[in-house]
Amino acid sequence: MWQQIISGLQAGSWYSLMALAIVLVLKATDVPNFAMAELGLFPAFCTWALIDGAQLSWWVAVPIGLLIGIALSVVVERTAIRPILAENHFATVLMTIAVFVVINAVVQLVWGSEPRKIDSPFAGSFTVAGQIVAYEQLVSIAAGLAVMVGLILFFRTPLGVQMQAIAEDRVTPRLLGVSVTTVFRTSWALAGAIATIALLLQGQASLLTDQNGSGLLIKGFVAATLGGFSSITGAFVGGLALGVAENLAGAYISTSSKTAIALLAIVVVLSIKPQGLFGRHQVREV
Amino acid sequence: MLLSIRELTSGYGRIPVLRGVDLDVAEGEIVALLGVNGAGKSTTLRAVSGVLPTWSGTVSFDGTTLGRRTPEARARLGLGHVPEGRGILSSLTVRQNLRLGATARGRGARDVAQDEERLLEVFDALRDKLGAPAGSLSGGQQQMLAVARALIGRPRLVMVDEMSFGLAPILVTQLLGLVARLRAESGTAFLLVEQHSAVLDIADRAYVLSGGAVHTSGPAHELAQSENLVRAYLG
Amino acid sequence: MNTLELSGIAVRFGGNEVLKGVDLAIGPGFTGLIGPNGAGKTTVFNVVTGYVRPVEGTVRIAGEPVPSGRPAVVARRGVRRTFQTPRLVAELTVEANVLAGLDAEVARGGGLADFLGVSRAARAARERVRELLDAFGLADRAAEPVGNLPLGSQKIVEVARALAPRPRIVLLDEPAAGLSAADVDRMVAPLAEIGARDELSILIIEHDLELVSRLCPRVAALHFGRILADGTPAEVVAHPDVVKAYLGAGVATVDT
Amino acid sequence: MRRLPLPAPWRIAGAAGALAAALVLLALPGLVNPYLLFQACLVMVTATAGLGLVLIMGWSGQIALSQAGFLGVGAYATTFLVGQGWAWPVATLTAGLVAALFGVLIGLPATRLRGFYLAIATLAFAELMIRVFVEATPITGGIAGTAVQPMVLPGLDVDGSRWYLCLGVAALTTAVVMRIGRVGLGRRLRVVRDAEIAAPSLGVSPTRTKLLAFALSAFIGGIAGALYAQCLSYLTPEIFDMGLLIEFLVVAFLGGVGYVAGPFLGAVVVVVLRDLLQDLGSWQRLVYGLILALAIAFLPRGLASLPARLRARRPAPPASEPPPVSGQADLTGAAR
Amino acid sequence: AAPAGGDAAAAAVQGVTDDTFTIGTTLPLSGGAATSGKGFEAGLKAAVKEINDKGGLRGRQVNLVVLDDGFEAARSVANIRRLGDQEKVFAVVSPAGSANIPGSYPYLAQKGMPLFAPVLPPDPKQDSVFLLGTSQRDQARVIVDFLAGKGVKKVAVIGQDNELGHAIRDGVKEEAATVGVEVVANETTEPNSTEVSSAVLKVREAKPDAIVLGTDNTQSALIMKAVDELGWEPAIMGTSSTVTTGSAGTVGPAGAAAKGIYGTFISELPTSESPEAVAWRTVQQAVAPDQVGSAYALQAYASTKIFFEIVTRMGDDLTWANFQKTAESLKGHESGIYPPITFGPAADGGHVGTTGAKVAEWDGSAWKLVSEDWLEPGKIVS
Ligand SMILES: Nc1ncnc2c1ncn2[C@@H]1O[C@H](COP(=O)(O)OP(=O)(O)OP(=O)(O)O)[C@@H](O)[C@H]1O
Ligand SMILES: Nc1ncnc2c1ncn2[C@@H]1O[C@H](COP(=O)(O)OP(=O)(O)OP(=O)(O)O)[C@@H](O)[C@H]1O
Ligand SMILES: [Mg+2]
Ligand SMILES: [Mg+2]
Repeated sequence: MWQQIISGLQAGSWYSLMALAIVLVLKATDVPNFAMAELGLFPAFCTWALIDGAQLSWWVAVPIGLLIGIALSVVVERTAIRPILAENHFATVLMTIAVFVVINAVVQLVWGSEPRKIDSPFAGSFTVAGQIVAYEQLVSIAAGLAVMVGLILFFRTPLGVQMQAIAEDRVTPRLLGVSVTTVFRTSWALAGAIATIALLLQGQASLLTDQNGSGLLIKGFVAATLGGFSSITGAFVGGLALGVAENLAGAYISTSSKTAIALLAIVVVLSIKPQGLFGRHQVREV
Repeated sequence: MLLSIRELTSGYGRIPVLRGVDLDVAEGEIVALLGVNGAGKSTTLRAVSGVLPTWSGTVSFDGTTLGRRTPEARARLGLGHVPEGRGILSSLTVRQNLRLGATARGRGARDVAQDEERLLEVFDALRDKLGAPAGSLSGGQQQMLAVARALIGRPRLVMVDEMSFGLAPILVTQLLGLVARLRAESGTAFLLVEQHSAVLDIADRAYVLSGGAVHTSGPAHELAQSENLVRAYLG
Repeated sequence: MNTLELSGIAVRFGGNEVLKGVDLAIGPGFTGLIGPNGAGKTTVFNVVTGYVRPVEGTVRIAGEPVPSGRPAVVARRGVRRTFQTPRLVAELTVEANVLAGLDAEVARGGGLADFLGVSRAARAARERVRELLDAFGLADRAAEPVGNLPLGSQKIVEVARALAPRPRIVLLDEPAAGLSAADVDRMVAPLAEIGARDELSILIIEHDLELVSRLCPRVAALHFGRILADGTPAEVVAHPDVVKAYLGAGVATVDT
Repeated sequence: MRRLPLPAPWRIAGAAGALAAALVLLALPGLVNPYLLFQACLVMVTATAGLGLVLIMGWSGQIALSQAGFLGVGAYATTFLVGQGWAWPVATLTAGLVAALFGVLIGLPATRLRGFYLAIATLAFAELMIRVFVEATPITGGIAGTAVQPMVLPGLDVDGSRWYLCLGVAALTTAVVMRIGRVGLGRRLRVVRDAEIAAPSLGVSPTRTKLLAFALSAFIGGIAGALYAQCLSYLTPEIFDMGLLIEFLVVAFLGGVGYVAGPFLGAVVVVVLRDLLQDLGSWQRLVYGLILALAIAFLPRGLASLPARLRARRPAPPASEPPPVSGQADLTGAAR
Repeated sequence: AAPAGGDAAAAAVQGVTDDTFTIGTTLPLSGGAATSGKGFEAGLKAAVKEINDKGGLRGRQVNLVVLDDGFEAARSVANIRRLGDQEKVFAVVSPAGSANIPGSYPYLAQKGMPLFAPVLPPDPKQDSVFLLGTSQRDQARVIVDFLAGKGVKKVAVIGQDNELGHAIRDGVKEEAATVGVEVVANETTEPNSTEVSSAVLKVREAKPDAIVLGTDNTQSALIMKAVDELGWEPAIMGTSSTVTTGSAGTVGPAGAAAKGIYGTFISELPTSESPEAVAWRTVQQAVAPDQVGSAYALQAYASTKIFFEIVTRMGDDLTWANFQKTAESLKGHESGIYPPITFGPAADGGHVGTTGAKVAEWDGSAWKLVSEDWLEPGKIVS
């Protein structure tokens, strides 16, 4: 069982990271970003190309990959999202779907559909109490934790508060001097970096394919929901819970229904706590 | 002139609302903007703060022509706007709302804390609620928060859209007193859209807007004498 | 006879006791409810209309207790309200927004009949709406999306929507806030007339004391969740606690 | 769709145009090859499913990502019932009702959930439905799938029958949905969307209205599913996965949520685009994505908003960032 | 140009003119299965180039229409209709996407147009459908026979939750029962997911001697890696669709973890030195050099060549009826790439071309044949 929990935590931390990226964009721009995972997929492939093709060291390639992730997100935000942000939500959602299609198509055109292996310095494993733990697993979980703590601190800063303000109302904060440009750019840049981390971790622990994004995206959304969309801690815990729940469901009930069971669990959680596990209660409206 | 509006036209989508508004606010002046519903008062403020585009005409603030500057750029120049409907960010706490107001001028944390303290002396009802989500405040409390939030940024001109909206008489008196005091202490100018007659007690001058253009203007005490005007526009 | 009776209503939000035993009974005609900001006036409305469940006390409509926390049930018993900030459908026309006040009745008259265009209730509803829009001077903007109207007019639309189904009890939450004197008149005159004609019991929260004394023969003042004074406008306004907590120095400007 | 009153000559031209379009549609089997006719059927089916989305997402503001699941329910149920010897129309209506029942079932949590929470719950439902399709082998044939018996109208061949069925159902659904938009129910849906708080004070129960919206859109989805089965001839659970859902979202959003014409425009564009882009080989997905992005950039409210947009051309320069428009369903209501 | 021939029967023929002959296919060129789609496309193109360079199909230049279906059911159904009604091809050759293909059977039956060598659906027993390439189920049976021959007593299956996984699972179950091997675990993974650990961990608890894979290339590689990381060493074996196709789709990314795994080949190895395979590599090199190692390409090439062979044998009667007749006359046809092909209709209808497979082992750098002969299911080899 511990073995299942450990690998559940590993997958869960990828879900968590994706959920954090989603929540970040949502908190600032109020956009459910269907392209979030692809924004990490492309830089992850670039990183692979740098390591495998250009023979760069992992330690050099990954920072470059992160920069590419940031740049890509910023460009997408500026060119595709911001011009239509004033319109209704449906337009922005559809735009993120379009961006998803475009990036995925580019990845397929450039790299094809074959799975790729990212060579990371964290190969190998050790044994504790009869359980085999891969270093890769520790790296994933630690990275998730670090990003979560970083974001919690970030949201306490004035810029973090401005982000939440803009998410709620796109006009009033501007009257107070909040720059939407800065807020949007920062949040997308951060989210792009986080998504890149998620895809890289997943890619190097398993394999990198052009399909990795879509699977992770759904899990990220589910994790964010489970945790209560507005909460950073919630998104993180939601991801871990989802990963572990899936694996345990696979172990004890049936591997063919593990996602179904995890989803059922979510429906149940939401029926009891409509704001997710960590969601704040709706404030008065009347 | 701190704010000077010339021949301003603007509107929503394709629908024109302002048809050439001329209006001035001098440094340290309190100006009242009156008019029936739909006269275009809120629209004027929105065009000045940049929420609505200027179709034609000019708006200049402290000698700078505002043109197509963004609302946040205008706010940084020292132009405050408490919008109609208050614009309280209900998911943030009362304190976060308040401090957000300090964004515009980028002032030091100590200054902001001092100002916060001073404002809380006036808006005492907010003190207990600083940590609460702003959405849980009563209507009047939200109004106080909106005004306080604009003032904490120490703007040079504050435009307030219906400050007395939903406030108990005692608070209206207090707030108008505060406006007069702030002007006296720090030379802040005010452009007040009001329905409440007491506004003419503290205003230097007043404009009456009608059908998207200025209908009458003059010193506030003179307009206050006009029985008809007060009956028509003020409660 | 009293159409609406509140007895011993207490409300708590978290640790915050917002209403501490409110007793209030109103009959046909206008009754004013005043009080400082945060006194709990809106909360009283919320309790009556079922939006907030009191921890103690009962609400009776025409002598019958109403279940708490069931706003739709209360509405069907003939209670309508407006909101401190208008809650309209911006995209729908003025006419459709007022019609929405009658949709529950139209639905009761048969959804299928309405769908097929043969509903008598639906026809009557359109008739009634036209009448109301005329009365409130909104007829010329009837076909415009309500979101295009200035806030003041939106408030009037909301009042019309509340009156549409000829309710027994109407609760108006600061209907005149933000209205210029001329617009107040535009709203108040038809309101007074319809109120009298339909024998409505109208409870009105308002900070505009001039308006309150004009409309309401009786006023209750709420302070910190308790009824502080209850009587004619003159009596209430003269009450020293009301002066202290609510009116302040500005009291002189109120003529009674 | 709201219409400004048109001057008389325009009206006549409009009516003539509509009549001509109707005639072309009726005569379509004689005008195009069977493949194009088949594509036209797909357009009608997709648009019909999209009409369900107009109702639930556009009007009632509920983000329901379960439409693909409802299609599956309708498709499998009809196929199964026809296999049991039921007449096709009866089977289809029953399948619609079954889908509506599922709609109410998934609508139940919806009465408590908002925004994203609802989206995810409904998505979970759609995934669970796929599980059910896989497991319910006696009815669905499981993973291996099940063949669909073609419905043939008297005097017509298979292709012609399919077309008239799809066309007829799409037309009927359009009429019904348009009518709903104009009567009390349409208003109630929008009240629940934009002023949910106020709804109960008007005697309108948000719960019941939402459930009704779910039931109706699921019913429409179920019927669309029965027709989709006719197009596909063979059903496997994978057909009703995320991909189909995304397709519906694209069709609905691209066409313009809230416009009855929206799903039709969206469906035509998506189906035709796919067909035209075939020549581009492996570049087609990229081009498809780019075209989609450009379409949204220029017509953010959907293709159906084009006439309104042309009418609304105004001389004044646009604001650098105009304030957001209210009155649209809030996808992230829960976040606030 | 006018349709070939002059009599009434020939008037129904489509896709054939005096100097051209048109065939078409639908493939997943985008989406999750694009690797296979691209491989098939390359192989088809190679066969077409080869025949056109030799002067065409009995003097007619062959046109190939390739449509992308993104591995989506509705698109694949639409594509086959487009090929039949708009592109007017003579036949659909070597399309991929087993789960999507059955949606076209009623259409094909009604029209009579041949569907030649679709990728490994179960036998539909349709007059116009010709299966080529040993089915997943038969391959799974060969696998169990092979493992039993090696002394394996307990096997486990990890299969995807789709047609592929189910076909292999069924084959294993069927054969295990007859040869007395116990199926100790049967776990499922989700298509397009990289999460395989829970299935692997669960299978390990059952302590099988061997694992049979019913998963796509990526997941198969992931499973090999996961097993390797646990320091566990069961025999691992998969089919053409799970481990042995793709240029390096499975064994490449699995790296060292793939060493020692077994797989079935339904055609000769892409590296085979048989003259036909050498010929393929030459033309493939000219058409799409990156696909020279792909078994997908080799299979599509071989299928298309056999299709051309049948058409050549048809003589001047280029009707669909004659196509069926000529195809059915193939008995033990040696293609040099596939096992002997017999399309003769079985008693209950249907055209299954081949049933055998070869077993190979990955030695860390290349596939090495373990069996030189084609192994038929139902025969234990030792
Ligand atoms: N968002 C909008 N879209 C279209 N028209 C609008 C919009 N907001 C206001 N208007 C129109 O602009 C005109 C002026 O409105 P404005 O809000 O400026 O009036 P106001 O003087 O502030 O009135 P009030 O006292 O009610 O606040 C009105 O006729 C109104 O219908
Ligand atoms: N849902 C809630 N959660 C927490 N506190 C609440 C809630 N609703 C009301 N309150 C608190 O209850 C008190 C009374 O609120 P209420 O809205 O009834 O005041 P009011 O008399 O209507 O004031 P105003 O004149 O400003 O509208 C306020 O302090 C408010 O903050
Ligand atoms: Mg205004
Ligand atoms: Mg109140």
